[in-house]
Amino acid sequence: MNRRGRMILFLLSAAVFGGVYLWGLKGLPPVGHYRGPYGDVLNQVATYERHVTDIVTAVNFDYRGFDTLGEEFILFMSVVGGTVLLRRQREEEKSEHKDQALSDESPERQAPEPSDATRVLTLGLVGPLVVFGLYMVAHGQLTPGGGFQGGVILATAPLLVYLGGDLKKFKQITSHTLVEVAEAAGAGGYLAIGFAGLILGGAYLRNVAALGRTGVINSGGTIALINLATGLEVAAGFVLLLYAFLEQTLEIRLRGGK
Amino acid sequence: MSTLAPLPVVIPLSVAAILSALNKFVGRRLSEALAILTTIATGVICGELLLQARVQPVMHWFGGWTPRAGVALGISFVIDPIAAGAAVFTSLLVLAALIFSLHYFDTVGTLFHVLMLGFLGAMCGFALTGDLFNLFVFFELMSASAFALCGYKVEEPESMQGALNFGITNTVGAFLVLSGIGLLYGRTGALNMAQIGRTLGGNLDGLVITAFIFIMAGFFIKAAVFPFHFWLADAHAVAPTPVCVLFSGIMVELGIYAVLRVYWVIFDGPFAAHRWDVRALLLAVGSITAVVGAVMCFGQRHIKRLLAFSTVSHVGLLTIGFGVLKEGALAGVALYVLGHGLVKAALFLVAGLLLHRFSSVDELELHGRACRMQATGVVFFVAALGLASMPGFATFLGESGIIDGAKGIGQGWVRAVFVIAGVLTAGAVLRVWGRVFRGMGKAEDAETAGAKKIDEGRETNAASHGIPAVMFAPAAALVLLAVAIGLMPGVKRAVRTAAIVMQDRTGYQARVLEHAWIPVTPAEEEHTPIGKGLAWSFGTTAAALVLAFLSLSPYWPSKHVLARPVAKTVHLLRAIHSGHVGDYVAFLTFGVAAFGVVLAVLIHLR
Amino acid sequence: MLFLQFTILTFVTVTATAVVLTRDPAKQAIGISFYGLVMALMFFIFQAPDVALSQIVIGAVALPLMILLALTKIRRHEEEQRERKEKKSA
Amino acid sequence: MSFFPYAVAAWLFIIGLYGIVTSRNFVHLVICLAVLQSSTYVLLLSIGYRVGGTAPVFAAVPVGTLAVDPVVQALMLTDIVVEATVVALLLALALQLHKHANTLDPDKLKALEG
Repeated sequence: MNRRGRMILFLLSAAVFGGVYLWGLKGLPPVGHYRGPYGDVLNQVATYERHVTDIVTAVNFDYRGFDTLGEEFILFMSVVGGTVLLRRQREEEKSEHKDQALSDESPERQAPEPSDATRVLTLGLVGPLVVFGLYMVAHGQLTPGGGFQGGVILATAPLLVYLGGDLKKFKQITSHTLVEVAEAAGAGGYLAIGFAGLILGGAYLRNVAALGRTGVINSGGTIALINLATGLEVAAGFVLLLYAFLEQTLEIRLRGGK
Repeated sequence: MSTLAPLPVVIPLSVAAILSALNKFVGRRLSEALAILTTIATGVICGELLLQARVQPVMHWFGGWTPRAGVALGISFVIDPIAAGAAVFTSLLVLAALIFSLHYFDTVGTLFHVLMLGFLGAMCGFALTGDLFNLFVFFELMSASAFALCGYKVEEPESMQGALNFGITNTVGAFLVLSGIGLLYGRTGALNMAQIGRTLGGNLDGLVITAFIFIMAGFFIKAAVFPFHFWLADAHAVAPTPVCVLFSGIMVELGIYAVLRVYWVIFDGPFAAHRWDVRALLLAVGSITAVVGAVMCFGQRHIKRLLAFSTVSHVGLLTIGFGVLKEGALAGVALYVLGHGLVKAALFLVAGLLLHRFSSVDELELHGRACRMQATGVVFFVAALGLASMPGFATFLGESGIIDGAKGIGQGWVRAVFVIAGVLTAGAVLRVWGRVFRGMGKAEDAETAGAKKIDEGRETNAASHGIPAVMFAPAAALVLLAVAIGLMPGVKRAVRTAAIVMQDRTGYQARVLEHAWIPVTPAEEEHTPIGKGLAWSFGTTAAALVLAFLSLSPYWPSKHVLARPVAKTVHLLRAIHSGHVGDYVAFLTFGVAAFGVVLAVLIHLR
Repeated sequence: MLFLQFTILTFVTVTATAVVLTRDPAKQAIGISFYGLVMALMFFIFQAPDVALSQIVIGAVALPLMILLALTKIRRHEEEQRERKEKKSA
Repeated sequence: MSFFPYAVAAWLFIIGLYGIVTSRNFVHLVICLAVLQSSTYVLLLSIGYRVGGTAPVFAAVPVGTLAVDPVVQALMLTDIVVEATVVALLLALALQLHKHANTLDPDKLKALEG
């Protein structure tokens, strides 16, 4: 189809599509007057049953923990997929080898040197960022945030190192194999906690650990553990994902401004 | 509560995680062995679940959150025989694909197996779950693995484009499904399918219709039903052959399965008074899909693309079977999925063999080059007969189940669609057989004749003379299995009972929400006269053979005056399969809009 | 509160439309980052702090970053192609 | 205000589709897909919202306080991960496409016609 035909077909269809969608939306209760039972029940019982204060975390890691397991594996498979898709082909590797001849110190090989101020600023940010990320992972069952949000924050820390211009450090921190193992350990840890529930409690992902006192950091039983596993998986996963993209640009960068 | 139930999902995922951690330390052979063993284990567990499910649907509540006063707090697996059967079949095809790929890519790495295992776990979860949002999660997990597998050959731009078209359309489909889930959640406050179905009861209004259309359209995108099918040919043409086996053999069919499940558990109540409207829509859409797919199939010379369009056509037939909305036809759909999946997988594997041997899957280029691969030729030929639903194949049982069901509601005309689809798709495959394995027809200059060809990159080592047994054996075994199921006594009756269970909405709700079970009355032995159906099916097969030979003979009237209008229509049809993702999404929007208008008008008229 | 909700939703609509209508992907990457922030703000206003935090880290940081990295690579590749062509013609 | 958020959700879906259909660059297209996805966020968010409800976190307020629905928020968290991963995969595909086809314009790719 040419551009015009496509446009006409789309605009006509989209008008009808919008009508159908609005027709459906009209059947919903007015915004702000949700009446379903599911969320209400959980708001009432989750704190007593699971000794957590953040109900969303309880839903994510306990009541609907299996969804989150699937979600973690969506991320996991995408990281594997991204690695596969962005893998280097032979000819690329060949040209890479040629460039290896250029020494590390060769000016061409370096990223444009950031000013000292930027360097100090970005590298200085890494510390607080890591602390903040860890805090968020650890307090998932108490306050908003959790393994997922904290994990992504942790994943951006090595990136800051890169932005600070410390290419070598960056490569050291993102030791590929180690991060890969960490990611798999996170995902595997989630599965293992599930298995513990199956073996000890007869249901996969059953919360079999001691629930602890509401409001403290180790409350929630397996919720806290899953939180940590998720944090590990997400942090490592996003490092790998970002690294796969970064490598694509680095590879050119290493070859210098030809 | 069965402790086996979660295993078909978590075992493949566990091994995937382990393999990925040991990526750098595990050799190719070890990773292959692990993947194959895992797949076998998954299949065995699913088989055990199938046996248990024949007594009553097997339940598993994750986290131990059983429902309270009819409110489901957690996520459940509800495994009835059809669900378990789908999981067994998935494992079987994954196994065939893995064995085939033992000798395949030279760049095959551990990560390929990680993706395959993730795909396996996702498909099993998709089949077994009883929770609507969980269904979406597995839909996405399936997609994430499938996109990467589809684009595995990164050095070919076509591969990337095909995978992008696949990824974009299917992602839009996922969001359609999610929007539909949102609508249902806003109405019922539930995500458990049984609970949604019970809460909705028999009330039909704009919200329910829209939710149905969105969810159905989203899954129809995965199932490649017209006008959502465009991505399929692109993805199949470029994906590695073992992956094609899974796409065509089971992933697409799972799209139909999801619509079936959702319809019978959730929407049959509201639409009970309007079944005829749903039927009208589905039968029309199915027929169009079947015919469009068949015509496009016959016009291809890229063998994998040809087989892909044949899948589209057969999905149309499955949609018709679903649209009959009767248990007999539903059983027919299940059997047809088995039969079709097996022969289609075998055909793709043979295409992979050709690619392995000759580095091409272009029909004209391969003219007469495979004459010495006699055993392979036989497998290809027999599989093609299965595609025409020749009696003796599982496809025949499926076809007769669907057509008998259609006759039961006075829609015997669907037979014509089956004949057209059978003759054209099987005819096209037999034509390929004649040209490639028998050297029939005149050798055309591959470069100038016909449409532009797609360059197919090698998937294997260059030095590949002869055919490794591990590549040939799965294809032969799959075809034999298709015949074995077709000839197995009592299989039709058992599947029919399974279909009755799947359609039993109140029984399903009681099982899930009250942990009760009302046994269904098993299907009775059928005494329908089968003679006429036999004659039709043999006729279809014969016609396919005649068509194939005719198209290879010098008398094929491709340039004749009378052929011109046909050629014009075909040309138009080809033109809309443009490979342009913008077109695909425009058609997708059109499809959803059209579904909405048709259903709304029909329901209002009554 | 009501006014705030209305405003943020209008803002979301406008930003989304602007992001779609921006044809230059590089500008769009900035746009989508801003859009991510607006969405996060909306989540906060609608009492979804968990989601808001996720949206900030993903929608406003990780996603735009991936897009920018991809675009950098694409631009470099384009330049390379052009130079190669020039070399040939020279 | 009782319907406006729903209408916004519908608009985001359609504008996202519009962007995809008219796109001339796969990266642009992927971003439009992300916008389309935000439609589902708005839909879920407005379904679970409650007038006067607090966030479903009972750290500072006692259990029993009127709170918004926690389930849709859990669903949205999953949705956000899906967004990130899908975008990452599609971008990776687009990148490789550009490497070998030297274009990202769907109009200029003709290999998969017919």
